[in-house]
Amino acid sequence: MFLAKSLTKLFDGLAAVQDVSFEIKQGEILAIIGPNGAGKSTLFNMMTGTFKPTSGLVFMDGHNITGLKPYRIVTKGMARTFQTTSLFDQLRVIDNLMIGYKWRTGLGFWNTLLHTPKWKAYQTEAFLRAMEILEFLGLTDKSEFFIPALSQEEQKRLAIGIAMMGKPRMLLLDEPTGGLIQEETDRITRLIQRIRDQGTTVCIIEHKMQMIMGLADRIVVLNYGKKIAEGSPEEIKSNQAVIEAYLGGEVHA
Amino acid sequence: MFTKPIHIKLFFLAVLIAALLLPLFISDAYMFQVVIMSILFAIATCAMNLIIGFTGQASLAHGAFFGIGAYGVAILTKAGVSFWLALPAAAVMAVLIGLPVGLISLRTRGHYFAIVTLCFGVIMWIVAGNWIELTGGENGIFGIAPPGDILVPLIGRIDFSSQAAQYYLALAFLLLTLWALYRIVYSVFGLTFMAVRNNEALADAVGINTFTTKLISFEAANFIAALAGGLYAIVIGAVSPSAAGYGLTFNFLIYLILGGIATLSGSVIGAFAIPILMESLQFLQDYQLLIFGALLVVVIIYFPMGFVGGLRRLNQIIADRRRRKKSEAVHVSG
Amino acid sequence: MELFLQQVFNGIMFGSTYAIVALGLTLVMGILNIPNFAHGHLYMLGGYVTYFFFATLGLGFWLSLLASMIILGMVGVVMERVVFRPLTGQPPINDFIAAIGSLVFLEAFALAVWGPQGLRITNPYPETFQFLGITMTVQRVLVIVAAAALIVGLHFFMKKTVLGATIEAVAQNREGAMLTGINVNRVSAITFAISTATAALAASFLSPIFMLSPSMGAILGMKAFIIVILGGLGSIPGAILGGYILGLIEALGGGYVSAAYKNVFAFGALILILSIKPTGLFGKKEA
Amino acid sequence: MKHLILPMRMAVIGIFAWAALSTNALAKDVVIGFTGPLSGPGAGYGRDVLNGIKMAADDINKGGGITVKGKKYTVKVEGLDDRIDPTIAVNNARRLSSRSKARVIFNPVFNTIAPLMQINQQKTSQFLLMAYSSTPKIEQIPNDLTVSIPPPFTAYVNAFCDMAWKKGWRKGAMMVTLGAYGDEWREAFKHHWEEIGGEILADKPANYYTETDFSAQLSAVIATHPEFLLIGGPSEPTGLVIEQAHNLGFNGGFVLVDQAKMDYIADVVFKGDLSKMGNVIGVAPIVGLPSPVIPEWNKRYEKEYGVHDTFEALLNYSATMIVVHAMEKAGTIDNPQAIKAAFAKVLPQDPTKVPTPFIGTLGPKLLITTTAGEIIDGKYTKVNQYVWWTKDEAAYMELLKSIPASDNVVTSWLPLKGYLQ
Repeated sequence: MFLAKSLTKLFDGLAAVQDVSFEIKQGEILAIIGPNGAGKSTLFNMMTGTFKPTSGLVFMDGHNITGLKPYRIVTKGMARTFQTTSLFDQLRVIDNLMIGYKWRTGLGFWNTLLHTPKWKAYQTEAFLRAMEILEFLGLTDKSEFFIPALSQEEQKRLAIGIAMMGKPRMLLLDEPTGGLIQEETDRITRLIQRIRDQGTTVCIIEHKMQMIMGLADRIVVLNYGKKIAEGSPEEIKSNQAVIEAYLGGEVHA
Repeated sequence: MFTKPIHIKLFFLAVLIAALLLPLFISDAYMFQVVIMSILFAIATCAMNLIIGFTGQASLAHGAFFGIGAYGVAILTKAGVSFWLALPAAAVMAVLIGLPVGLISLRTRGHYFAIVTLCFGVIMWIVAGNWIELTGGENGIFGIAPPGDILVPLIGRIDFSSQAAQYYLALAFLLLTLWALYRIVYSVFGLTFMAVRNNEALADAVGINTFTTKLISFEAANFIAALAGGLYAIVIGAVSPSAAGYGLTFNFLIYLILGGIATLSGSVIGAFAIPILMESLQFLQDYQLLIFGALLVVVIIYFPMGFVGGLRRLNQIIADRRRRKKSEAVHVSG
Repeated sequence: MELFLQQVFNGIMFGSTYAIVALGLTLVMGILNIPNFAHGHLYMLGGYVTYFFFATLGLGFWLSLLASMIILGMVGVVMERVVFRPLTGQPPINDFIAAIGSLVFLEAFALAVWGPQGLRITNPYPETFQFLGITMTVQRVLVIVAAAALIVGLHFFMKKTVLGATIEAVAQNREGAMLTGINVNRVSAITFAISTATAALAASFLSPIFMLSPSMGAILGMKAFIIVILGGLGSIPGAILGGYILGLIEALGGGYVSAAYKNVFAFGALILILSIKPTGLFGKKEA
Repeated sequence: MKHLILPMRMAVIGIFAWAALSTNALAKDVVIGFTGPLSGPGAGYGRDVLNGIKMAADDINKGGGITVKGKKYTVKVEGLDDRIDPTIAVNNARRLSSRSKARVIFNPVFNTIAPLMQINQQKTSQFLLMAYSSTPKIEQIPNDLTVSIPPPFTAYVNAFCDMAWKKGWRKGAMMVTLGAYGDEWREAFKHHWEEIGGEILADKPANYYTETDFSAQLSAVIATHPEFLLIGGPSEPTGLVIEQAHNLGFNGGFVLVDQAKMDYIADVVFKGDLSKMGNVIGVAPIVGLPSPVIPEWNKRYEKEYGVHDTFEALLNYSATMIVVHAMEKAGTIDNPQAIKAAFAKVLPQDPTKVPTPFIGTLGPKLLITTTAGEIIDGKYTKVNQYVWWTKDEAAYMELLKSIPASDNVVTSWLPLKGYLQ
């Protein structure tokens, strides 16, 4: 469903990502891994429109979405989260979620000002969707909370929830468990699996090898901006280039 | 999801009734004047709140758009156009002028946006002082007649040169502004403004066209500011460059911040409290501004979220504490 | 041609003043992230303090200049401590309001102490001479030379001294600097002191040429702001270049086209440059 | 949202508490109001006006106050700062008329005069507006309760042109202050100067309020090699312009617009050294005025207020005298129409009592001669005094009797279009 074709990004002439191609298939969990500075986030940002690739193309369902602004890419069915937990921390949980649904509705200036029947319908629709997601996240009782009152893990979940609001067909998660302890990580892992079980394709960047090995269907490995391996967790575990890139033991850490 | 509890609604109803009856209690032309002007400033401050408070873009051209409304009404009514037509026309003019300004300045962010809009504001102010054929230069346009009498069923003939009529006219526009802002702010659409203010990258990533959102907010603010300016033109009866100056922008900004940024009532409270404070400091004469300047610094240090923001924060702390206690109790029992 | 050269000379002199004032502001804005809108009023205060020492106490010009710089430096420290440090962590717009409060206070203070009438100190170097067919006064040349000296001095200070390097470190990464054990509060105070002292220096050099009045800081402060943004927030070369550009635009625009719209050229140039480069001439990519 | 109740309640309480603080003037006072710039740009000008009003009130009170219908009153001056902001000016005027019961209010800037003319005839708060602004625009707004104090600036334009022409100057260049006043001045001057056959080589206005270095514009105007420069705005910066022009090598003369006062510039900017000013035409130095009370008045004024005296102070002093004496004659302190109507009964003023005596009224205008002076070779010359409102020689000769004269003054007739009666 998603295709990246020889993506390259140069910063001041230096290649952060060089000639990376891969595919994401409907319904799978694909993980992108690599040591720090391998170009994972840059790649991610090119996929979601934050950066424009220096060269290369991005396709979603066969449509060329290269160079589209992030807010346009969302409408193509692809949603993302950010590495550092990114929320609207001045707003309540429920508000955070409803914002994520706005693009699906016609809730514009005039509808809102005049409270048209359309407005009422959309507003209710957004609310119901938010309640649905809250339940999915297990945050129903916190809907009126402001963000700082949430735990680290709850915030991570909410970030995923916001991305889910717009009913994306593909979800891109940037280190969804960064900074969490094992127990919390497990809970988030289960959440991701449930998302996939609902039929949403997931692409994930992660550091935690153990978690990835258990979660991902396929893995793409980057090093120094280049793709050095691609395959199932088992294949990756035994891939010489990957082991070297991680200085041997770290893969199993 | 955005409804208010019943006692709050009753309270606002009481305030509304008090506002409607106020002219019966003010016999003094001076206080009346201060109140009328405060209403006009409150309208402009509410508009500023939309772009600065809710959308987080520090537009410092606000005074200039107020001025466009004032000059628009002055020029059109002088040319014989009815005030009731001139006012919306002037406001639309502000939106049209705001379009290129917004398209250029919204490309920048943060301090840069503030300064670019300040520059636009200053340029419009200079133009107001020098385009003599259109604006009358520094002398401005004077002898602007109040709107003609209108006949209202049940009430009878309204003469807009009286302070009471001006008061109700201004009040009607303030209520209209608050009504519109209330609808916008407490809605999913309004949430997108706050989303842009709070986290532009995330807003972008969840499908919000942040540029358009900012532009809509900017233009809505300009429209309302121009309405306030148009009313100013007929209440004061003369328009000169000071009605389009950056001094006005700073005043609105002070009302906004001290009243409580990003709260609907804060703008109104600020726009009433500060001019009244300034008036009551008149007895200090030469030391009036000395004291005011120092007060401003002290207040911003101790009440960074303004008056309403401070109370809201207090409320939140209490609520959080109560909630925490409750959840602790649940844990114990469970 | 003579007229043109004369305008260029005037533009450079204006630009020198703007450069010094903007330099101080860009330090505070870029390093401490404080939009100190009262900077022009500190300049005004510097002028009055020089007047006090020169005209009221009868000290010589250079001594008065030094005294003014020291006093304004102390004012800067106090202002940082009392007004801006308590605002750390609040949104920048609050700093802006506090700055407006400060400038209202400073202007009212000058009005209360020195009155509304314009004051001026007698020109210590009123001699004129001809150069390339244009008329110059020694004082004006002095302004240009002093600005150049200050710029060079500041450059060496930032690049060659430990303190300068520390300030730069704080500018680049406040948290990081704090972790390496730099006393950020002290650096803030020192930066503010340098900023206000340079404003006093500019005011001292100009006070023999210009009239002092309590409201003179407003427009200069605004221009300094514009220059800082024009050059790119926190960029020292940007502030210097921006200052000279603004000075020349004003002198040439004011002399050849229209004085009424002189400031329109200046402010318009800023809008033009920022619409092409949204973060200024020397700005970092994402501010 | 409970938290909103408190602020609202406090705001309401605040409004009423503030309303309760109304301060009524004491019964035995008659209040003369003033609103004008006392801070910000124009503060010096506003203070001069207020000082003149205050000094008149002091002088009246020293003489035992005024007697209206057998009752004794002390004159109290209440001055409020409006920073030339129309909103504040209107607030101030409302405050003065509602709270302090002032029925006469002075204001010295057209930008604030115009909005005040919008409210001074409202039945709830009538007041007589004493407008100190020389722009003819005031007379364009129909208003029965406005008096304009200074002579129209066009009278000065004609007088200065006349003097400059007689000196043999033909080619001039202009660098007048920006703003409404400056715009009107340079337009009027250019028009008149070209009408009598002169030439204007350059016109580069400059902002005398915010700028202090005029070298850019000066170099441009001087490059056209004029014989004289028309300059001026507030006095201090005008002095700077003279100095900077000399520094730029200019040797010609100067004509000063009426806002700039040559004696003030000489004393304050050049520390009394007239030789540094070159040849100057402008409003007459105060010491040259014909009234015998001038020197004593000067001394008192400067002692009392610590600043150099100006025409603003003088004319407002005289105008205040008219107001209070008119109150006595009208037998009322709170009927502005009657007070204004009684002006005719107290005019002309006695030159042995008032330093700048007004002669009469013409519509909303008080009449006074325009006085122009000159500096030649570091010395003041005789003062020229012009009568500008009589329509023929005979009326002028008739009027001469009530006009103050001295050996140092040359009086002549210079009819001004639009004002002849």
